[in-house]
Amino acid sequence: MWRYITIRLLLIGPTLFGIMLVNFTIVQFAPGGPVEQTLLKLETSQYAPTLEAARITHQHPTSRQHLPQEIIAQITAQYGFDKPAHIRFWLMLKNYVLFDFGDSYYRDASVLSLIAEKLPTSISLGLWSTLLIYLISIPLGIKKALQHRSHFDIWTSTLIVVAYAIPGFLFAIILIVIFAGGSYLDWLPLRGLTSDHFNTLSLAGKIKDYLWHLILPLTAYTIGGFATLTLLTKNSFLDEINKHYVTTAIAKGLNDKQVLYGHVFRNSMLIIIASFPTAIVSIFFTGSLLIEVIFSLDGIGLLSYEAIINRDYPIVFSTLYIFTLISLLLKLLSDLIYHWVDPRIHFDNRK
Amino acid sequence: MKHSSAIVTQAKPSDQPLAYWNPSPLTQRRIDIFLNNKRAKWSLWLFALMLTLSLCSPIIANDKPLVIQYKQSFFFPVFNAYPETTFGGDFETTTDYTDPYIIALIEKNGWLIWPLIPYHYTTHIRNLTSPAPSSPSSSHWLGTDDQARDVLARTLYGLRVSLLFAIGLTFGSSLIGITIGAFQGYFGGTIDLIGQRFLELWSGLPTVYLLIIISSIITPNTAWLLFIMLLFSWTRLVDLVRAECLKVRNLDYIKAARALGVSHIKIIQRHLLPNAMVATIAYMPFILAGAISTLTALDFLGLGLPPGSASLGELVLQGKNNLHAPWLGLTAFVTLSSTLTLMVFIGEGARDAFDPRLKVST
Amino acid sequence: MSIQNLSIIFEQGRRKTTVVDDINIDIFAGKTLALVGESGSGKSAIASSILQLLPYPSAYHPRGRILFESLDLLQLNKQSLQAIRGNQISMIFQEPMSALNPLHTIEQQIGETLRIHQGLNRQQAKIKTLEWLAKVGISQPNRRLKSYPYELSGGERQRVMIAMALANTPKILIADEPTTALDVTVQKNILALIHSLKEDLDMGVLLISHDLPMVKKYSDNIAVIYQGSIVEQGTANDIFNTPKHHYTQALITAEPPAQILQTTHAHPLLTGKNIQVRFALNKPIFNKNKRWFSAVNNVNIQVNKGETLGIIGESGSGKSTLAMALMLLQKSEGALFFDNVALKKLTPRQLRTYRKAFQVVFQDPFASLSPRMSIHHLLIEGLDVFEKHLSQQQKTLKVIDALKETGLDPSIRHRYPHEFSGGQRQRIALARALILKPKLIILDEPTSSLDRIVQNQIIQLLKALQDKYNLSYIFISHDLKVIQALSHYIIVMQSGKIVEQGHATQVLTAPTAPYTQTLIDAARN
Amino acid sequence: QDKQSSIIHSHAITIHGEPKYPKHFEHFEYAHPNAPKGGTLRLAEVGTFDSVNPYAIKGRPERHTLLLLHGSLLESAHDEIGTMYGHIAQSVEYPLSRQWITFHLNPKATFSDGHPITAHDVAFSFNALMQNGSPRYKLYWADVSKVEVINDQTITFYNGNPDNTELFQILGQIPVLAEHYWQKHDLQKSSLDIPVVSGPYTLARVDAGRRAVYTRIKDYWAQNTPTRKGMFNFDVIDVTYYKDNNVYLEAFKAGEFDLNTRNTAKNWANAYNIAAVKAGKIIKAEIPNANTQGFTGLMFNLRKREFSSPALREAINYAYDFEWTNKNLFYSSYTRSNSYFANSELSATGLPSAKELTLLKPLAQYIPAQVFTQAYTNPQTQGSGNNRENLKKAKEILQRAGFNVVNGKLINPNTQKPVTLEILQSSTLFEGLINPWINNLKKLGIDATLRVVGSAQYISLRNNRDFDASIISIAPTSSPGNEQRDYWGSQAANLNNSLNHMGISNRAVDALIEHIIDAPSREELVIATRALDRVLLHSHYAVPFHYSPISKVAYWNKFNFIASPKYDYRFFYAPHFWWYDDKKADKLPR
Ligand SMILES: Nc1ncnc2c1ncn2[C@@H]1O[C@H](COP(=O)(O)OP(=O)(O)OP(=O)(O)O)[C@@H](O)[C@H]1O
Ligand SMILES: Nc1ncnc2c1ncn2[C@@H]1O[C@H](COP(=O)(O)OP(=O)(O)OP(=O)(O)O)[C@@H](O)[C@H]1O
Ligand SMILES: [Mg+2]
Ligand SMILES: [Mg+2]
Repeated sequence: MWRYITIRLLLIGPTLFGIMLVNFTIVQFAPGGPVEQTLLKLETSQYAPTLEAARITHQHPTSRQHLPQEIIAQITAQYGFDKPAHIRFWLMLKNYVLFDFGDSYYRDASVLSLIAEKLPTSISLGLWSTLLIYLISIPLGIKKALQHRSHFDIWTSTLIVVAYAIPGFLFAIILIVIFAGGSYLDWLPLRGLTSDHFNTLSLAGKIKDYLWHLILPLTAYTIGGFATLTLLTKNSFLDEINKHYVTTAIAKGLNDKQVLYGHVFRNSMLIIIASFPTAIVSIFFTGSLLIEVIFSLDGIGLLSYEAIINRDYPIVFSTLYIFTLISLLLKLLSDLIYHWVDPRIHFDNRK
Repeated sequence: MKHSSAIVTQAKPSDQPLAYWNPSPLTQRRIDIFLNNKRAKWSLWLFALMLTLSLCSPIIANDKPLVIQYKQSFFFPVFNAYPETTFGGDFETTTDYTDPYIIALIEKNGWLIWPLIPYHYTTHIRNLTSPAPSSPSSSHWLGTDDQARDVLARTLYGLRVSLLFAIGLTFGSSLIGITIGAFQGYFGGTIDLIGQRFLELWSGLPTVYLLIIISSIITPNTAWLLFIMLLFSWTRLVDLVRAECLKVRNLDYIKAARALGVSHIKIIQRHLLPNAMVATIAYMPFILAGAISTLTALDFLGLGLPPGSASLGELVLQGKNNLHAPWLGLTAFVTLSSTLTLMVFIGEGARDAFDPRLKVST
Repeated sequence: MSIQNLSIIFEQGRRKTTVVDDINIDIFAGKTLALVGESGSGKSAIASSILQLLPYPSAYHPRGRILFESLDLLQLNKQSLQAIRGNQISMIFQEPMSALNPLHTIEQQIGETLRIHQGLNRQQAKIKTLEWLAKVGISQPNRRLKSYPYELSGGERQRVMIAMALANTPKILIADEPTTALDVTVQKNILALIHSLKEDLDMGVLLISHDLPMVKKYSDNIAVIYQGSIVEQGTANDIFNTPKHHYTQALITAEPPAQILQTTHAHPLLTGKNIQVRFALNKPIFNKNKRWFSAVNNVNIQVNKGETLGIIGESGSGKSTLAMALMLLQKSEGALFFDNVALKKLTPRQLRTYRKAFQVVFQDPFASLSPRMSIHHLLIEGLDVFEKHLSQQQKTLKVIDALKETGLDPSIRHRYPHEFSGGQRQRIALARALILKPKLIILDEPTSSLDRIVQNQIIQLLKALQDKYNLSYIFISHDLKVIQALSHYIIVMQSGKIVEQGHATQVLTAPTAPYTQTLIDAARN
Repeated sequence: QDKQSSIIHSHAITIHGEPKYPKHFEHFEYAHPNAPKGGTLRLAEVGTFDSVNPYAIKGRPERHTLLLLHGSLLESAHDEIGTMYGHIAQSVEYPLSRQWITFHLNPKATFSDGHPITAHDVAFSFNALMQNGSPRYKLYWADVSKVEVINDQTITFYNGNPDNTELFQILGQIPVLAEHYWQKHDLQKSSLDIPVVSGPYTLARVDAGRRAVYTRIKDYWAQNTPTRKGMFNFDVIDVTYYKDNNVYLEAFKAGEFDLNTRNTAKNWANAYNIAAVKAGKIIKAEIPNANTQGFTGLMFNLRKREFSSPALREAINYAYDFEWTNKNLFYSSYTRSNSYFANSELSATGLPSAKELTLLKPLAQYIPAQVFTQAYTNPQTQGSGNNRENLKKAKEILQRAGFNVVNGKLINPNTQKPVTLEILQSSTLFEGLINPWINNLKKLGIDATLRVVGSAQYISLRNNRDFDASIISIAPTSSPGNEQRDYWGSQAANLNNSLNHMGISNRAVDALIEHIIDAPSREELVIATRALDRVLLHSHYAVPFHYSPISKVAYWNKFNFIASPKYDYRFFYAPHFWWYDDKKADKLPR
């Protein structure tokens, strides 16, 4: 096993390098880079201060002229795009290896601080939803397997599948309209994860406030998440539940819980473990862009979406780097867990 | 020896190769189990119906008449394009049969038969009583969308695109994913090590950028999108199948098969993969649904189907943009959820049919 | 306990099979009832129905009662059943190989019954477990505690199963072929153990076995079952002395042919030189210096064309491991020659073409049959590989023939493996090997679950094939009579080494090694 | 000559004519001089912000920073065009030749931290912004040749390009930065530090992306100056950010903020059927405005041979059924633009006036004949969706220009190829309008498609002039000037990143633009602009779209204001002149 772990750890480097290289190369071909983005920003002046002023002092000519070449060249240089691609790549890689991820193109904040800023939101959503999903789906799946094709099984299947089919963002908006808007019930907050006066609250008050804010986004975020895991659990339990060793366990006089959680669980868990690294990474990383947008949350989902759309390459590549690294390690971990759960599993060549 | 020859002759008939399809008793048993599951059976029929209806959408919902009789001759506008001048109109271009002027011209000298829903998914309804999106009414059963188009017609066509796309994607990606997962899990060692790294590399590809690049070169259509999404969606099943195979490959019956001299491919096919069915069948409907929402997400990024195309995802987006028109989102949701539910029930039926130890009294 | 008018019906899809029909038996405290009968006649099914362990609802009881201390077990609710299972009534399953949870250690599996029924804590349970492992004769019980079932030999697993069943000293013990994988000495000890428990604790025992001498010796009453019905019941003496039913008579008289085969000094077919198999002992991932356990230690072996090599030996002595090594299914050191071809030097592809020539029957037939394939598909698979030229129909006919040869009804071939009895599965595994007409078959306890009649039939078949096609066998068995009936040459193994080898006559009649002597002594009594 | 060098000393500058408000005016008409101070105004935005430094190119500044935090030398009035009044600079001095301008600062002016505002600060602001600010500033003030601080209260800017008649106005807009603060802080960096400011408010709290709270400076030096009297009345202005339009609207309806200016026709018609509106707690106000509307329309890429035919472009316009679209998709809330300067006196109406003719006549050979004979109107329909008549006209126009339908496809006589039209867009915003249009174009045999690409790609395609046509907006201006060269001038046509996306290259247009730039008076300016408008319209360079002549504003009924300024430029800015009404507020929940 040691040997295997060592090899795997050693392979992380080349894999990461490969991923970065491929990404970097592909991104070079993407139409419109940060320079174009900046020009666009200056041109549409959505945020350009002078135009904003001009909107008020509307009567005045805005002197809207195209940008001269020098300025464009200056902007190009500012982003380092005057250097050839391979040099940019090496510079980037050199810094990344030292975990120096630099600053965002469009904001004077280090990428790490940006990620740190967004992480709490993503973790809030990701952690609770993952917990919720796992804590509900697995027992539910097991129960469904036990009562395969019973009424309970049918209606829960229908329920979770219908819930899965609900488009999350539409659901989120409907939740807001019903529970937080001005048209129907105005019970719950419609933005953020904490109130504005959060800092003045007592600890209990803080927790309450946090949970209060979490209800709607979490509902919208998790609603569709139960189906896959529940059915996966159910199916893998169905596969195990009739095996001979289960009969033995029953013959020993174990009750259903002991049989299911003590014996079947470990045998059928493998497939669930297989999906675990992705789940964990998604806690931190994927987030849900649309839920974040709708509940006005600032999470990683939105950060990386905007980075991609705006071509904020430092963010794009550092998040890629960091989360690839994490998920590579997690994958190794989950392989080791395979072996731990089922000692017969090994990763050598077929004997 | 106890067993009489009578038993042998009894066994014979099913072994006779027959001209028509004669399922082996095992297959027969599986079909029986499937059909015995009423839910699965009905789901299958309903799904088939849905698929057929949506595949036939051009003759169910179209803004062209099915048949025109004009001045003693017959015309089939759904299948052929006729210039307006054929019917005495002004333009040499394809007739627009939604134009009352043309209809009046034709009806003066003949008659026409309309499809059940006389709107195409691109038809803009002219005579709305209220601004679009207008609510369901007798002429528009599911109302119109925010561009004054009939929602029912769009759903039908959208279902067609979504289903074809989703089915293509699901089967394609399952096939690739399962094969690759099975190979990695079964062979292990270097194949697994390299294969997994390749997989990591592959799933690290910047999908969005690739889509942006590709769509800057070509105008994406369904086939293209299907191909591109296929490139990226197959990775989903690999880990599950691999895990299952890593586990199963150490079991005695795999050894037994090897002792028999069965080739690796056959071992994977016959002994390993049936076990990976668990993961696959549980996931299939969701890969399918995922495919449909992928289409939506692409629309969202402006990388999806060309504007104006009907898809369920587009309907959802419209629902979001027109909260006062709940029939939009609702239609999409009901369509999507019923498709999915059907798929899940069919999947469960199939799973049961292949489960050797199914414990269900029928 | 009293089983009254019990019937059992199995359902597969549309078909219903009545497996047990209206049987009545009683088990008395302190007495052993032996249930004997044809393989596949429904013995295990009866045993399982006592604890309600059949695959309900695909199996059901159209009628019948099972009374235990005036409770009808068939009507009992779950909780009450759970309190009885494993505590007051416990069961030793027929196929110990696959009846253990593959992912729990031995300690967990035995400890669990102790914990839930006796309320012991982990430490107490461990001590008790060790005690029981020693009682059932497992060597180095301390080391075995942390072992997983797959690391144990067939006999060891069976003994774990027995320990598990006995741990709670139940009122009734159902022992379904408890000693099939055990060598004669161990077998004796185990039966003595059960006997003493029976006496001391007034335990009732339902013993299901094919081993009639053993039944004769250890049982008080006997019920003979034939085709799902009890055809005869009585005290052991009555049955053995005055069998009434013709099947009972046939069963009692059936004995393997006691001839001694002469070697012909034919050419060697398979030669193994210095074969050695080691297993890593310490499991923890993060422990660097591995310790090894030699399961097979420098074994030299040779099988001649047209001859049978019998392997006997202590349970856990490495017989199965050796067989796997010879089949190249287990990593081993040493050289292997088949027909003068160095097997280990072949590429996997070349090796595959050789596979037709040497086949194996696993000790655990259940585990060696793909659970999701029908028997038909399992049997035809080998033909698909090596007899490509045959039409589907020809292949089917071959399958039917092979099933008939091994005494199975060909019409059942579309069932899944788990829908058979233990003995039937054993024969299916055998049929699968035979169907390819290989040059060499390694048979690892191929007849342990068969009644004498079927066993004889199989032996005859093997012999006939050997004569006809000049086949060679490696025959592993604990049943010395069977060994004697088939082998030309015998090796005796103990602790991974060959302690004695020689011509069958010589080894069986004039053993030199002390272990062989005890073994043969034990078999004689 | 004499007149050129005579020096004007004034409290205001205008581009043309006299300022509306006299020298010692008390307050702007739209501000209530005795408006009570106090209360909170809660505003909201959709989007996000990550900076409160609006001067840097980096970062997304909070939208209100510049308006609330910065003071400029001069201040514009919202009810007249082109006039700025002294604010931090209480008066200006400049020669008629406009070679320089001197600002005399108000000695009372101070920063939020009490430091007096001096000419050094102004010079610093100018230099810092030119060097480190957004590149826009460089363009803005490119013509300034020299800055000279005369004394603490006086500063002179020299104009290196006296043709640039707008420069003084733009200089008046210089946001005055506190030198002592910015020397320690980097102007180039986006930041969330609360700065020292010269405006009426200061920041009390910043939560990036979520909320910014502004508080009124209690002893604001300009409290009673004419340019501030009765304005900026709220004690607190609390800006919350939402990320989704729907949620923003719900939040407004739930009373989370007070004023909603982001109303679409659809929302206006559908979203306010709630109790609060019926009870008069929310006021839905439709406020007309007199702002010039910018131009939005389908612009053709004239560089492509296919689209060089005015007949084709005109025919395409005939296929557009605005009336149906407006009625069925836009709730009839829009008015069609019949001008490039719609909703203002700059737009051409009827036939050209005599004065316009004097400009147009000499250019007649470069101008479509209809300019002299017809008033421009866009094609009209009944709104029934059947625009057969217009399509027939289009067909006629096309036939006259040699276009023919062959096999159902319109063949361009110039290229002998079927006419195809790909409308390039960066969003689906106009999809509803385009799709029926595409259907209509089919009847003419034109194969039109809509192509939507990401904004980055859109910009690069458009700037590389790799498009057939696209819907593009031109920012409005009430006082056109040299920017018109960049919009329509032939020099700009060849520049990749100019705003002359269509590639108009016409001598008459060029000449008229020069007339606009050189216009000595407002009247002349109007005439020249109208003439330009005619030429652009009749050349059918683009298909004009629509505009909304009213601002749709919904607010919780707890505010007062006397009038809306006439020129509101779509941007309804309550902080300027609204005030809080306690009595009304008491009637509302919370
Ligand atoms: N799940 C099942 N479905 C259908 N038939 C079954 C099933 N399990 C067992 N059978 C059949 O029931 C009969 C009795 O099986 P059982 O296991 O009780 O036999 P047995 O007497 O224990 O035989 P053996 O001595 O070979 O173990 C056999 O013919 C077998 O094929
Ligand atoms: N994977 C393994 N890891 C560790 N030890 C093993 C493993 N497999 C087998 N062993 C040990 O090797 C020894 C030989 O096992 P083997 O199965 O060959 O015995 P056997 O002679 O066939 O016994 P039986 O007659 O009981 O079947 C046993 O002590 C067993 O515990
Ligand atoms: Mg049995
Ligand atoms: Mg063995």
